[in-house]
Amino acid sequence: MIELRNISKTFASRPVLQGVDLTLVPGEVHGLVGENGSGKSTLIKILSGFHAPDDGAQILAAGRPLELPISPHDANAAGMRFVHQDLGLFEGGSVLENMTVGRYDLNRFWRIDWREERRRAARLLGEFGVALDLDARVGSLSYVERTLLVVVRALGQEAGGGTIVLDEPTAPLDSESAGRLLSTLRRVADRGSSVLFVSHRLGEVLSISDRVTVLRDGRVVAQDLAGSFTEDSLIEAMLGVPMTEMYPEVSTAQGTEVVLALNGFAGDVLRRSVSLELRSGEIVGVTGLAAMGHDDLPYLMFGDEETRVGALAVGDRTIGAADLSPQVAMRAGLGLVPANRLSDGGAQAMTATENITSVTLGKYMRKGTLRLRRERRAVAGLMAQFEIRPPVPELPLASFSGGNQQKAILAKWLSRNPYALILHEPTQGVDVGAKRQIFRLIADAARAGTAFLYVSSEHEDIAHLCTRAVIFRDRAVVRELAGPALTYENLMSECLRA
Amino acid sequence: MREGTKIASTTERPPGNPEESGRRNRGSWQRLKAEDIANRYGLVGAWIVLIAVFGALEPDKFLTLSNFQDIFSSQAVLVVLSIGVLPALAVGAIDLSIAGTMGLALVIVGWLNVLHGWPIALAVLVALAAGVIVGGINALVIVRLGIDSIVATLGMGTLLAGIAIGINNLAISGISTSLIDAARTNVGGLQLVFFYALALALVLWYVFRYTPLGRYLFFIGGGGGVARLSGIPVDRVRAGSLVFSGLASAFSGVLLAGVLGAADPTVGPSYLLPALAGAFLGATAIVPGRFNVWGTVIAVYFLATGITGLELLGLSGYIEQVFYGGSLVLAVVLSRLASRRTQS
Amino acid sequence: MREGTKIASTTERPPGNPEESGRRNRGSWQRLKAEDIANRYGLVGAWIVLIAVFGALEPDKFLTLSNFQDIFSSQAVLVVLSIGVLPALAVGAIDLSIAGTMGLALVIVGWLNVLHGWPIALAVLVALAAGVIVGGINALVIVRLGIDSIVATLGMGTLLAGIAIGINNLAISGISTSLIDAARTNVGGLQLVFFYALALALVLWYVFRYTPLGRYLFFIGGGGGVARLSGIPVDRVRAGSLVFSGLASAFSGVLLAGVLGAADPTVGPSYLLPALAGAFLGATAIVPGRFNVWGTVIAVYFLATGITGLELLGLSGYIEQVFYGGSLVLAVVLSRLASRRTQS
Amino acid sequence: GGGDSSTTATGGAGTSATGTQNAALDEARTSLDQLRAPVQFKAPGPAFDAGGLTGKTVYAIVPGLSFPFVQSVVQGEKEAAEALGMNLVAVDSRGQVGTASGLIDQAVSRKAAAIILQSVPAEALAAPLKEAARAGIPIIELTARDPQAPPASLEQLGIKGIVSFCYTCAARQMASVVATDSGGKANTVLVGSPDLATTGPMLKAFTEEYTRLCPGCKLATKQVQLVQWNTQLPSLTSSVLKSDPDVNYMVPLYDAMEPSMAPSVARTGKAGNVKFVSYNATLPVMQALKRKDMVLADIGSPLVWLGWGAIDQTARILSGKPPVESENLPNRLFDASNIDSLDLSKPEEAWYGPADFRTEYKKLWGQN
Ligand SMILES: Nc1ncnc2c1ncn2[C@@H]1O[C@H](COP(=O)(O)OP(=O)(O)OP(=O)(O)O)[C@@H](O)[C@H]1O
Ligand SMILES: Nc1ncnc2c1ncn2[C@@H]1O[C@H](COP(=O)(O)OP(=O)(O)OP(=O)(O)O)[C@@H](O)[C@H]1O
Ligand SMILES: [Mg+2]
Ligand SMILES: [Mg+2]
Repeated sequence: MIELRNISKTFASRPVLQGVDLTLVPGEVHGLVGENGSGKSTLIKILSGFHAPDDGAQILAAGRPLELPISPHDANAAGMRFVHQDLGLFEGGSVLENMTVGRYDLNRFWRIDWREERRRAARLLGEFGVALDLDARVGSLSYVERTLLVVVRALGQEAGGGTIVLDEPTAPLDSESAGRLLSTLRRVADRGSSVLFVSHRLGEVLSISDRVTVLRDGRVVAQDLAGSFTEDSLIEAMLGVPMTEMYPEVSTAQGTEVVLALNGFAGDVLRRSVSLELRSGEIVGVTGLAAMGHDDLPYLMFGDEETRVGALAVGDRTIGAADLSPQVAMRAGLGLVPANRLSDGGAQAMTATENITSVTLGKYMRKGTLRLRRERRAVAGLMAQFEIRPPVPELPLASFSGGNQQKAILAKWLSRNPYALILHEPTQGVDVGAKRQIFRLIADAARAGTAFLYVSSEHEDIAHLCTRAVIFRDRAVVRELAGPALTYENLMSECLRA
Repeated sequence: MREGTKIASTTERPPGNPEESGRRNRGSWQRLKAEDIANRYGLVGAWIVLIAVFGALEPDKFLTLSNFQDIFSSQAVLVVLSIGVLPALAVGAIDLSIAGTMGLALVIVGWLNVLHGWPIALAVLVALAAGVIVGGINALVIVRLGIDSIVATLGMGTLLAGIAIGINNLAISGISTSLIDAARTNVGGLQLVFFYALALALVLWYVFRYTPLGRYLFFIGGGGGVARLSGIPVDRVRAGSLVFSGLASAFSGVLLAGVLGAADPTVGPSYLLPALAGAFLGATAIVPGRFNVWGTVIAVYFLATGITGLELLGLSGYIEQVFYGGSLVLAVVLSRLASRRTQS
Repeated sequence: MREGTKIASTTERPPGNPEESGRRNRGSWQRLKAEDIANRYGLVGAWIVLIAVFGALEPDKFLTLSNFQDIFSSQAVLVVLSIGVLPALAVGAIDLSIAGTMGLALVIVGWLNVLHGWPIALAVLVALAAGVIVGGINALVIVRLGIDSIVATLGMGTLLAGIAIGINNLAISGISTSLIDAARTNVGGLQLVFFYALALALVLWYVFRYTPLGRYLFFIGGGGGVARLSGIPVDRVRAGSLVFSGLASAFSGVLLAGVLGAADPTVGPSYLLPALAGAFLGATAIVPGRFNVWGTVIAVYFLATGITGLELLGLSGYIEQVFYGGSLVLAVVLSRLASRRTQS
Repeated sequence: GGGDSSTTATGGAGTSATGTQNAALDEARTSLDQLRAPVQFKAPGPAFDAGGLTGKTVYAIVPGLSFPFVQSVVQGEKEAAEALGMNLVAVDSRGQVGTASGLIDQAVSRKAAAIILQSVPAEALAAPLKEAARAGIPIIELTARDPQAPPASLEQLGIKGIVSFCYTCAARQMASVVATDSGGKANTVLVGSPDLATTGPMLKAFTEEYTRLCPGCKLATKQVQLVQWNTQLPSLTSSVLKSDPDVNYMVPLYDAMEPSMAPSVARTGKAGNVKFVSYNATLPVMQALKRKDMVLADIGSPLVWLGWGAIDQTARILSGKPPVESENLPNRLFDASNIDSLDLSKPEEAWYGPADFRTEYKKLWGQN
């Protein structure tokens, strides 16, 4: 049993956690929810020893207080395993090396028994139904595959009776994989471990958790059995106010002008070519199960993955697939919000301002010179409009919470007014309030004429937000749903159909 | 708004570490400012302290206009070399061939102008072209082939040092007086070469701070796919910064030819470590955490001031090396400690 | 290392990533195997070619056992220095103070043993302790204070070079014969020092490959918070690797004292670039993309073989430098091209 | 310590030059006159039969084959070795002790007949040299100290003979140049390199002679390491001139320092007040002398001749004859009085005059 008592954390002089109490009981799945920036990841990083809590905090393992900050060794000894929001994988290493880090069977001479490690890793992956080559370089895996790898690693290292802490493990997963992960977690808890689980998908939190803790502005505002919450009451606890309609009214009155067209688009990763047309103001969903090809499409279209055949038309310009590059695509009026926020979406060490204006620098130029004051003012405006907190343009991106980073990246692209914007998992790790706001921003931009290609495995969102959706299976488009046929259930069944 | 990339501290200290990233926020603007000042101007402060100490010890000789004029003039070539490599460092390419390129340019000028009687302008052009070619080869190897910059430019630097000696193994004197005048003419007590360094510094500062290119450099240096996916022509900018580094190094070699009025093929390599020391120490000041122009300029002059002070005290020899190395370490340590103090 | 979190802001990125700036390329690992052989053994192949060429040109002198025995013995100290810095490089700390530490240890041995009449064992211990202290200071500055390793160790190296000369500015001979014998005694045509280098290489190889510590080094070098989030005691391992680097450098200085039977304070600095060249070139072979022991050993001997061959052909002087630099660049370029060929 | 630097106002301040003082100066002037004249060959020792050396291999370990002064020495060694039917292998230590050590080991395993070690002081290579000595290979040390019979400390390292220019002589000669030229009003900065073995004795010799000839003159001594000549000498020079604006002589012990110092003198606006006196007679400084560009005098020694001397000593030792203490290698003073008669585009051996050392050495070896 792990008990957290009076955990506070102040970054510089800003309180991020204030007197949080939380007890993790064996056999129980504990859901932790809260708005973006409410302190969930920080709490978890304190538990793993990455951050030191402020004075006065206490963390007990099996009744004994641990020395703070917790050393990796103590965390390990207390049976705690972590799946962090930023995963923590060594990209230059192989799957096997990453699987085994932190816990080795040593024979004499302090030597790792690699044969045994390999056997065990293969067994684990098999056990959890995750197909990964043990010698593949982690850098070559998709984000989903990486997430699975980390989850399996943590589960495999948990011997039973310990504690598993997962920070948004399901965020990149499609609902099928997420469901399987959840049922695995349930089983892990049932055999006597405790599970702390963070997610912004409130439905899944309620369905799997025994108890739920809600954080708001670093304080525990609600803590109770899962059964005593409904999604709406959770949301109200998180936001402090009741939530109105989640999804905006999507205008069905699209323009007639085709602003984005794919013609016979294909590449190594697609089994069959894709053709698709988007009219101005349209929001078209693209979905599929993990690694079915839909998650490559954004990068193919943006010229970031090799494409062999086909053409892409944006606005009035047609570009041969072979000529595509991010520059060419952008010049034609296309934008891309990539799924990997940490490394592809923004530069963590650079300021919010620098990130947000990185694709619109032309706007702030006069006579070949950047007007820095004008730029700062514009960014301050955008940060207010997108409710990016804290609204300090000079902060490096790294010091914003995940959800706020995501909003900043959306601001970066939407402020460019593209003909068409590809969004890849744009609400990944975004809290309900922010999500609703992002949907609203998307809908507004659509009304103003921007076309969206909404690539995501969140079927619920696609069903509500999009006017049409194409479904990928086995690396090819298998189906298009539109109008009344575009429902969550249809999307799911199309994705799952063999 | 800041110029610059996060330099190596990324690996040194993981992102998301309290001290590194999340220092500032709404509630602590005062703190931000105090910390910022300690952080940004720590090196300037150290410089002032150094001047004060030597000034107290040797007021008549040290605290004179001409002493500072002399320091400014004599380090100008090193300043050019140090700031010339900043764009390459910013995109994450550590160019160790700068000193070799400088030596090569120096020898080319002497060899063509004196031994082959070429007009000085032509000799200078060829030397600069050689710098561009070296930078181009570096770019090819590092950007196109994706080879680690340290090993590639370490090899290139050695190769160039060999070639410089191969071209002419003897110091050549008698370089055209027009080049000498262009470098050494005295303007307000300072040699022209100082103004070239200043001009280059201004241009680079402008580029870093006020142009998209400056931003791009640091986006690229940050790593990951951001730069590429933001439509920044990553390869071209990286290649360009390496070519620029070659050109600037060759330019410093040409200036050195003018300053010395002679071309010695063994001169180059001794400039490598001082130039890097300037660039890396500079990255702890003015825009801490990023390679930046004024930090570099100050770092070079800070180190030179110390050496000059010691010399005026009659201390030369190994003590200079001890001071040089020691003050390099101390300067970075103190500026880090200062910024910590204000933080807590 | 294409996408991914900011693994090593390019500055500290381990060399030799096949797809440095590249585009996404799913499933490239399948090609790993074909690519592997060209990639891993490219440098070995280049070495063999080099031997074949010189062997054809100078069969009588070059292709002799004693020639290779000479090469192996004479480069052993450099091998120790080169592989000693690998753990530090692996965790992303570029230690430029190794040559300074080596020189300091050398001078300490000579000074204490000869000029102060200390027993050689004690002198050696003090020298090794000095190495540990230097490494410890580096660790404090780099790990605890989070200062960029390049600037910190650049300063430290210069400081140490100055101190070495300050201790004693001229060569000291008369070092105890027991140290000389321990280094130079001939076993099967090879000096003992070669076997020490071999032993250190074996130990390091074992640690890199078969122990958790070896994994940790590369996880930490991978950058970001990865290692910390995986529960690796990052700071301790980084500090340890820097201390080890200091110790190994001091050890190489002690060995050099034995090999030379003398202590010359100016020896150190000339070893810096060759040692780094060995480590970085080595990282393109055997386990391409990672600093590794056998790659480094081969790299050092590859470069030495070329130099010896040129000398036997009567070509020395600047041509050696040209060869050294040129072959460094060529070796990495060719191994990269070879691995590309097999890839496409 | 290597950072030694000192400023001395040598004794006798205020008193007018005494008679003995004037006599000493006159004597110095006379010997400088001789030093300006073309050099003469003076047999280093008795003639001997050098007939049995054919086919032997001599290893010459040199500090940088790319450098012209090394090339000239090697050229002399090659010519002389060839005259004796020997084989000369020149290998490059690049001035690095570690490399030199490997090369000595290589010479031993290749069974060289003798090793000529140039410019690296033997003390720094004790172990490999002893091993060579144990293998019966004589070692001849070149240009690391004044000519002399190897002292006991070197003998025990297997050094059988020393061949060198007389560095302290050159230092004394430089001191007399300054003393006589200044008329008792010299204010001199002497610059050495702490890591070069010849610096210590030269500084001492210069100081002694300077003090003797010019008791009222000022002297300051500075040291800069070889590797830092390019980067440190410029600022050192200007600091020195700022510390003491009345400095009127600069004496870098090695004239390769001069090109890094002269620009700083000019920058400080002292070009008319400061004169350089130096040693080595390398081309750039000789050209500056000819241009009358701040250089007052440069003393030089013939390098090809040194190579022949090295082989003479080697041949004596290999033939079982006693080594000579000195090969009697000459110095010559170059200044305004004789520089104009030199053709600097000719090889440097021609600068020293018509002395035919080649024929003379061959005579000594019994080859007429
Ligand atoms: N993404 C995932 N993360 C974690 N565990 C997973 C994941 N996918 C599958 N698993 C686990 O792998 C095991 C085998 O998965 P399989 O695809 O066979 O599921 P299944 O046959 O439907 O069983 P279940 O009843 O658990 O859903 C199950 O224990 C499942 O929980
Ligand atoms: N290293 C840091 N330095 C300074 N501030 C930080 C740091 N890490 C996080 N913060 C701030 O602490 C607050 C809480 O962040 P945290 O990552 O815990 O949020 P979260 O609840 O996990 O949000 P999300 O749902 O978006 O992941 C945020 O406002 C964030 O900006
Ligand atoms: Mg979080
Ligand atoms: Mg999140």
